Amino acid sequence: MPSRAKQKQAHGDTDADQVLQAVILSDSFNSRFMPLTYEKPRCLLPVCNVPLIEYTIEFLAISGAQEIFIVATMHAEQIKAYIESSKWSKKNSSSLHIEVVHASECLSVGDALRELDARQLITTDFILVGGDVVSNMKLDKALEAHRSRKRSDSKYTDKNAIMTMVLKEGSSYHPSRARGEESVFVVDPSTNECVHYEPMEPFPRKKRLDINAEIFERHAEIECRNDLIDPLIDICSVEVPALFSENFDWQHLRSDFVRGVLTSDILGKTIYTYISNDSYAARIQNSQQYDSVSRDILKRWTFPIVPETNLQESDIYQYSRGNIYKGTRVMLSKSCIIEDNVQIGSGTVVGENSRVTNSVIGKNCKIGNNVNIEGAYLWDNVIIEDGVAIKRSIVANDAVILTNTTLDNGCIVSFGVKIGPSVALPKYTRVGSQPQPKDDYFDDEEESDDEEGDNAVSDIDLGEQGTGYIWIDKGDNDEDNDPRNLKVASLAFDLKDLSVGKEQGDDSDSASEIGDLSDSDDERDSVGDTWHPEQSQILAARKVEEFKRELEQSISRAFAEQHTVELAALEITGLRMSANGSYDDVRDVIVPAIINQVDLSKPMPSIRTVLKKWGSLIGKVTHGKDDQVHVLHILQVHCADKEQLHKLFLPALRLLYDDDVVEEDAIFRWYNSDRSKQLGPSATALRDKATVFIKWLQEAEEEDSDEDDE
Amino acid sequence: MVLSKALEAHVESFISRLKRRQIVGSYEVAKETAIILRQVVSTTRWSDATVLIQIIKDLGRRLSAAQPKELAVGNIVRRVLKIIKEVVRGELETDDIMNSGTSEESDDGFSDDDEEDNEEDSDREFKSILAQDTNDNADHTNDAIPARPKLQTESSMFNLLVDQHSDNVDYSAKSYGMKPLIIQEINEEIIADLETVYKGIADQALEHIHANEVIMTIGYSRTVKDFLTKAALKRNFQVIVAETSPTLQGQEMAAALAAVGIETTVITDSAVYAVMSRVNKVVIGAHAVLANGGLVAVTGSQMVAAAAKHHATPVLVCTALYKLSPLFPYDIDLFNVCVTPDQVLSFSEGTLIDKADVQNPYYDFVAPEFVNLFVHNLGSAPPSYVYRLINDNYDSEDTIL
Amino acid sequence: MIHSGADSPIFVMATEIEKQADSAPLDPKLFNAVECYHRFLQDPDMSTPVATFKVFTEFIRCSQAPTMTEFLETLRQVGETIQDASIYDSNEWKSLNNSRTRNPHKATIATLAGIHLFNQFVRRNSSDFTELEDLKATLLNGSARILEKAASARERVAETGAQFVHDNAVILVHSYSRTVMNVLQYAANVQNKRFKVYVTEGRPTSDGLVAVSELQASGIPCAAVLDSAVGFILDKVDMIFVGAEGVVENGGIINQIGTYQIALVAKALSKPVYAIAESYKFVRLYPLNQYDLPSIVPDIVSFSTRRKSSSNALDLGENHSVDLAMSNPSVDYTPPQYLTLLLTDLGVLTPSGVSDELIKLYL
Amino acid sequence: MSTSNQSHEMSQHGSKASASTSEGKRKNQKTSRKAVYKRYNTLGQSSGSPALGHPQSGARKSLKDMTKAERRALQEQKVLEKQDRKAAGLPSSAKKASEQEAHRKVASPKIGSTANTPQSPAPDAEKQAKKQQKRLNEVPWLSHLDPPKKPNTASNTNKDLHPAVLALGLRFAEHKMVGSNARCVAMLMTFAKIIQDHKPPSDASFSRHIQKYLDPHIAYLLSVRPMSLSMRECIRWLKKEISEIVEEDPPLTDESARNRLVERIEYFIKERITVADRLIVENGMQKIQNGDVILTYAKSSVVEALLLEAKRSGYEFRVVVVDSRPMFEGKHLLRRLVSAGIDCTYVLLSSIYVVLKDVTKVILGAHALLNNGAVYSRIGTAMVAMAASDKQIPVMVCCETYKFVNRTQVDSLVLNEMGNPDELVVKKSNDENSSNSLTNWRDVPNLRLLNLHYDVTPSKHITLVVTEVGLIPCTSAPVIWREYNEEFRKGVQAK
Repeated sequence: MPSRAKQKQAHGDTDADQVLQAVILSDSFNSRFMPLTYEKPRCLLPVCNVPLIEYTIEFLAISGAQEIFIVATMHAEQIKAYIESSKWSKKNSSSLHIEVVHASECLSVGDALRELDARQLITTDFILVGGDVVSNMKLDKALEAHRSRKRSDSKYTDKNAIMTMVLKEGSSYHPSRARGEESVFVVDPSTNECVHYEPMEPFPRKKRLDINAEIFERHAEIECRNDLIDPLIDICSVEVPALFSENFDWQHLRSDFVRGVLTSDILGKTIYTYISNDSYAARIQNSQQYDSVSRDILKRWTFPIVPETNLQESDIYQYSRGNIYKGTRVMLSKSCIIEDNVQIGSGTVVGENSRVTNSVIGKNCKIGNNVNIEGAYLWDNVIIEDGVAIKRSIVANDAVILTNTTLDNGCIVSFGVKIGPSVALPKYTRVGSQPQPKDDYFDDEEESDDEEGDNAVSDIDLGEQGTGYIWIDKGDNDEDNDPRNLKVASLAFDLKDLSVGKEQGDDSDSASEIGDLSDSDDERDSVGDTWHPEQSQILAARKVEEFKRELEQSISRAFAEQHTVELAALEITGLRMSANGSYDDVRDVIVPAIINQVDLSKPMPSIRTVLKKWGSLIGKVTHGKDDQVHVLHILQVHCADKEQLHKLFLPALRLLYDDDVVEEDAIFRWYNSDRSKQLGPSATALRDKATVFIKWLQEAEEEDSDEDDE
Repeated sequence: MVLSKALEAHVESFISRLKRRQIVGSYEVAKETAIILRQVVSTTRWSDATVLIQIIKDLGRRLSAAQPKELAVGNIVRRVLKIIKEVVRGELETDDIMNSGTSEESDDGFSDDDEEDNEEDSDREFKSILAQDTNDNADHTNDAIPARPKLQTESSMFNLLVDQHSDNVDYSAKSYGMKPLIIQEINEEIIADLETVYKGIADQALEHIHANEVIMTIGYSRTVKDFLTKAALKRNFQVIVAETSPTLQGQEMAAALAAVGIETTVITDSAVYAVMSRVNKVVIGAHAVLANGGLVAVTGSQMVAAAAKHHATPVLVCTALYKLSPLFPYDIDLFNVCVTPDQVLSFSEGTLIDKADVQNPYYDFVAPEFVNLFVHNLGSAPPSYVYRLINDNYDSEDTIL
Repeated sequence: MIHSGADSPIFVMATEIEKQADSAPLDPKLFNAVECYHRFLQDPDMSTPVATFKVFTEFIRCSQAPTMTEFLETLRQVGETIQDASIYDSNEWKSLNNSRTRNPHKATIATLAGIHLFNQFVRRNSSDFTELEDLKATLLNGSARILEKAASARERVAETGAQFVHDNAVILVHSYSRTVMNVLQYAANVQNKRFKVYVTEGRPTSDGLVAVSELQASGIPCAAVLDSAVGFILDKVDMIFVGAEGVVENGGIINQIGTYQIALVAKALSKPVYAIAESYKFVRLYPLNQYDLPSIVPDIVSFSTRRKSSSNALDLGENHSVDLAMSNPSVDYTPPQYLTLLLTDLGVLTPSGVSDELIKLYL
Repeated sequence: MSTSNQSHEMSQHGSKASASTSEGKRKNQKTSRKAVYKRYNTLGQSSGSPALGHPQSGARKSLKDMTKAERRALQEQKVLEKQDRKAAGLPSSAKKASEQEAHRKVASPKIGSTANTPQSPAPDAEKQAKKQQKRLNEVPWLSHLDPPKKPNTASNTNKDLHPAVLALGLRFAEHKMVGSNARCVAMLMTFAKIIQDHKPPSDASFSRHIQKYLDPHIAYLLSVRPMSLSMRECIRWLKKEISEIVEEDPPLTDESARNRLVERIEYFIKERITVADRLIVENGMQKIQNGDVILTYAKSSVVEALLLEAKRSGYEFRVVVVDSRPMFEGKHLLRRLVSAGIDCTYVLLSSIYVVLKDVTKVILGAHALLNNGAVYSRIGTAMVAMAASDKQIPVMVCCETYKFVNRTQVDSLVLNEMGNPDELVVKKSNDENSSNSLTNWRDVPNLRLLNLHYDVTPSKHITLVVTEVGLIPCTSAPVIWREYNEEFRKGVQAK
């Protein structure tokens, strides 16, 4: 099979026996493009007047994909409708079969993949991409590399390889990198195996990269690369979705899945990279990338995927000097100036003395006289009246900008919004056509309370004829809780504006960070050298802390979602491994946590039920007497410090004993241990309470010891 | 769509490959176009020539729209149109219709699988055709030009005076014998021509290269390679190849030439002027030749040609007839295509490429005054005569598809 | 304007026919070719060869010639008279001062072209007819068809020519030429391309100024330059459009005085020169040099040392410029090597292509 | 036997040893002398500089400090040596010694490695190797040019050279230091240093000895990389200066002579290069206007300065940087211009005609201006100039007057410099575009790679030359060369 697959990839043509499958995750699972994505899924937002997903599909088609599943969550119906109307489904001839998978309840990539697994759609190795990839890459080499690992004959056979991440060589501060989501890949150059993955938000600036020491044992040399553009193109083996279902808490492809796989030694899977340096690949995750990728397309880096290739059969663009692309029936006034890197959709009219540079203008737009458009993206049917100035902003379909209005850097104006006349929108204003939903359906619990800093702008005047509502950008549902990371990622962001409403501490260091943010590409080494033994003490301490925190979260989640003990245990082990924390730490966390589950209104029954279920969990993390003693100490302390828990102590002790979580002599040792006596009055009180139980135990013991004697 | 499903599929794949530039090089393109068109003739149902012509024109428009810079597509389409018209005017002797006809029937049978089979099975019948006229192939092609009557369609001027409406012969006349005849013509006139192109040009090599010459060339052109190789059989001479950055096709070329035992020297593009003083002929290939005798060729050709002109060194252009296009260089940029600048300045130069504007045009336009001679597969001609060749090959009505 | 140019001939034809219907059939001797010729030329959009053609048709219609030979003979006479007329005009218009509206009838060559064409037309057909009437008949409807084609010619030229006008082009136009105007207006209004135009003044008639006003009227940014400023301006120019009175055998053109030197400068600065002409302006001439033109050679080539000219050399008044114009040629000849391409209604031709057409036409 | 009795008379006056002498090293001195001879012959051919009679200097310096016994030993040695050199190559001991040399003398590890490469065991063997190579894949019609040089650090000629020169030589050889200005300045500075450090032997006065002393250094520089014409001009000037010192009457004291020389050199650098560049920039500025589109090729320090200055003084213009393989010098220029906020376009030479369309001016640098008005400059310059002049675009060449040389050349092949042909081969293995077609070209019998460094642009392609003395037509180069050089010398003396 693999050999045939090989030929097949070589010729890029299609034989029936093994179809190449691809999965497009149409949804971004974040709110970067709000309010635009509130009405239109990101993958349908036009990039250079072509819906984003067209690029992705084209890319997959070039790479010879035959079966594409689009996992749609938000606006699934829109996506479905689009695909059905698009050339891909029309083409009776096309060897490409596209199916839209409607998965409305997914909240993350993880969910989507679990969904996929549930439906059992994936039958072979498949390409996993976001719905926002722009690339002219031909994946056959990467695919071949991936498959050859499965093959026994090839040089680098590795049966455990489950994924190949396709990465593009760039440089640390390359415009096409996702600002605020850069990440460092630690790669073994000889095999391209990825041995470590580290996300690198610029804020708070990571000064250090912790690499598990044993990696150095396993690999002769490793490279830490902070110069890679990660277009999130992954070649995955069949088992990947399954893995997601096993680890139900994995949300993100990189920060959870990749990290999880790389750090867990129980999974024993490996992940590889394929680093391309000739072809183009980038994805549009945020407005800043929207800008840079659009520019790359206009500047022809994505060739042959450029406007005059007319991905959509409907439009016909003419390329001319200075990267100017004109659609049909474009009416340019005699006096207007069209400068470099401009695309103008068909039927658009540009008035006298207007100036357009580095911009994309959609179909059937009306642009009045003396308008200045610079680095802006106007979508279809936009009306710009006379004397308007727009700088590096996005204006969505059917929006109307009335006379003498100015949009400063980074504004986003949503569908059908009307602005002006004669107002000036400040930087990074976002105007939606609907009011911003009070609790954004993206927000989960730990979302964006620290955002108040930038809500200052919320009373912006849209002009007396203005319609639409100011949106203030909420953070993401992912845990980068430093909003500056979002700001960095926004269109036309310049670092000077960074110190918006943040507490001084951050400002001071952000200043320094700006310094080295703007300096050029010698980041790699500073990330590269990682081993600071002298610091490792503090380091360890801090790590334990956060490990415990994570543990609490996961436990509480387990309680909330009624996981089985096994799952919870697995999860805990996972965490423990990743943070290589000790069991003691684990117990420190879970014992109290479990006790807290008891509702104190009717303590007796509830504690019974709770411990019935979760006692065993404690069991799983206690091996040997000492641990048991330790458990008891924890229990004692915990029950001691809240007096309504006092009465829980004995039952708990009892139940634990019944469940054989703790054995007699552990209890004895606890009882006799002087530690148990010195834990403060209330604790000792509890100990005394236990005396009865101890007595009983001892008697019981003697009895059966007697029996033994006989 | 009038096309049969299978054919439609074939067309679609061809178009998308054109768009993705997975198929480049005018030869491949021309050949596939010809094959597709032949299939159109054979598989689609058309009652009379007008219909057929319309179908072909529409298809031609689609194909050339897919990759407007590949002029070969349009050229082949025009050739086919011309052939059809000629056939209709009954200006072609109708011999061995039967066998080719039958061979076509079989072709119809196959035509619904993808182009590999098609190519080879068409190949098969070229073989048969070549078999049946191997000996007269050369002169058949040679007298092909005079054989073809011209005066009929060229100029509306002429029609002013002659009383018969020669330009609107009613093609709508029901004509049944036509199909096999047309197909046969396409096979002989176009596809067979394509087969013999390189040979036809290479055969003239000795007429243009004398002993101990120093010849400069640029880029990789199979035509030129064969031309020089053929000459190398009889005469020994040196070749200097400009490496043709950024694609470095020149280096490929050099390797190929050296492999067949020609003394080859690779120079940087920048050294062309410096070395030109040693060169006594420049031989280059072309991507397309325009009606005014100018040509679209690999980037750097203009530079070489100009340097040659300054050293009064003759410039030969080896080009097959199917590269002749009736279009004119309305705008120099029109036929150029800018490919990804990656080869010029690596994408990883992030901060740099963001600010500077990097260009990487793939072709170059060489004005006719820089060319001394075109060597094509049926002979050779000065640039001023190119328009004539074009009139011979295409019907002036079809210039705009 | 294009449209009026397009259908006017047919329209005129119609009127003519009516006129003939009521007026009594004329004797060929009485038929005033010259008068008729001028009448047709009243229409500003009428191009000279077409006019000539019309005259002929006119004549045929009312010819009383009994025999074939006589008929042909009279035809020839008519031809000559017209030619004389045109030559006479071309001398005489110069003597009229410039304040008067431009006189489009300087076109000796064009007339010549028309006459040639018609004679050729007759020759082709005359052979295969014995009956005079049949011949007349064929000639009439034949020429009707020719006139139609001729009418549409200018439009097709416009289309061909407009292809060469690309966005942001800067074009130099020499003086006034209807065909060139059509091309520019077509490019600007139909294809809405954006370009700028320089127009040479075109001494002595200053037709260029007319051209400027017409272009500005149709919203094309343009400016007039002195004929003597061509060298100065040409660096900024992308391409040069010139009309043609006649296109000669070798692909060279005969056009308003000044074309030649513009072409020379353009060659020196390697700028393309496009000659725009309808195919019926092709004429079987082969001038060797400037002094080999059928139009009479003005006395400028012979140096006069008349005291008079030197005496009142100071008062350069009206009449001075007039007799300056008088003593100067109205057209010059531009050899083919200075022309990049010819844009005609037959499509785009290289100069060498022209002779092809002519050969096909006249052999 | 001239050398031997020479060694006699010179050794009468034993002056302080420069370096510790050992048996091995004394052997080396012979070979060194031989080497120097060779060098001089080649030098003699390539540039007409009169260089005979100097080789002894190598010996002289090295033989200064010898006792009679040693001298006797030495003579026997010599006899032996002559024989076995006739027989074959060099005594291995010499070689070993030479390697020690290499390691001890030169810090950089890279050099160590080159020293160990079989290529350069000793001049003779090296020459053999070269011959071999030539026959295989040198371009026959360029056989008159000496093939790309390898820094021959191992050959023991170096031992008595000033370390500064060695360091400089290496920088030249590895193209660490390029651009004629940079090289000239560097060279002069080094010489200045040498002159400062030089202590003449007690018998000779400084001014008489210094020239002899300098020659082997010059020879060495020549041996690592052919000198640019401008450098030769400088050297010619320097020699003239030195000879003047000698003629000085009453004779100068060593100290004053030394100082005077050093001053002169500094003055030369200042007047002819640094100040000159500033003037050139000023003059060039006259010709830059708003809205210009200026095309430049490769990288010239003066042009760069000019453009940056123009930007600084607020002109609005675009720059088209044309570049070429294998050096990609233009990339550096581009980087600087872009970071200065100049709007730039970057293309390769092959597509120059495409960008030329909207260019208004072409500004180029030069390595030398020949007396026939031709410009000797980075390869490709001729092409650019030609293309521009074809399109009637003015071509300006920025060139300091010290680069005006008394030499004429009508084609680019008579005098030129061959670069390392392997630079043409693309190293990147992981991209598939034909790059590998040449990787092992040396194995292909008929295949040759040619990597020239310079070409000659005929004066017809050049509109004007911008010099510190103003804007001149390049045809008046000889005038400048004659007049200005004179005047400058006067200026110096006046000072």
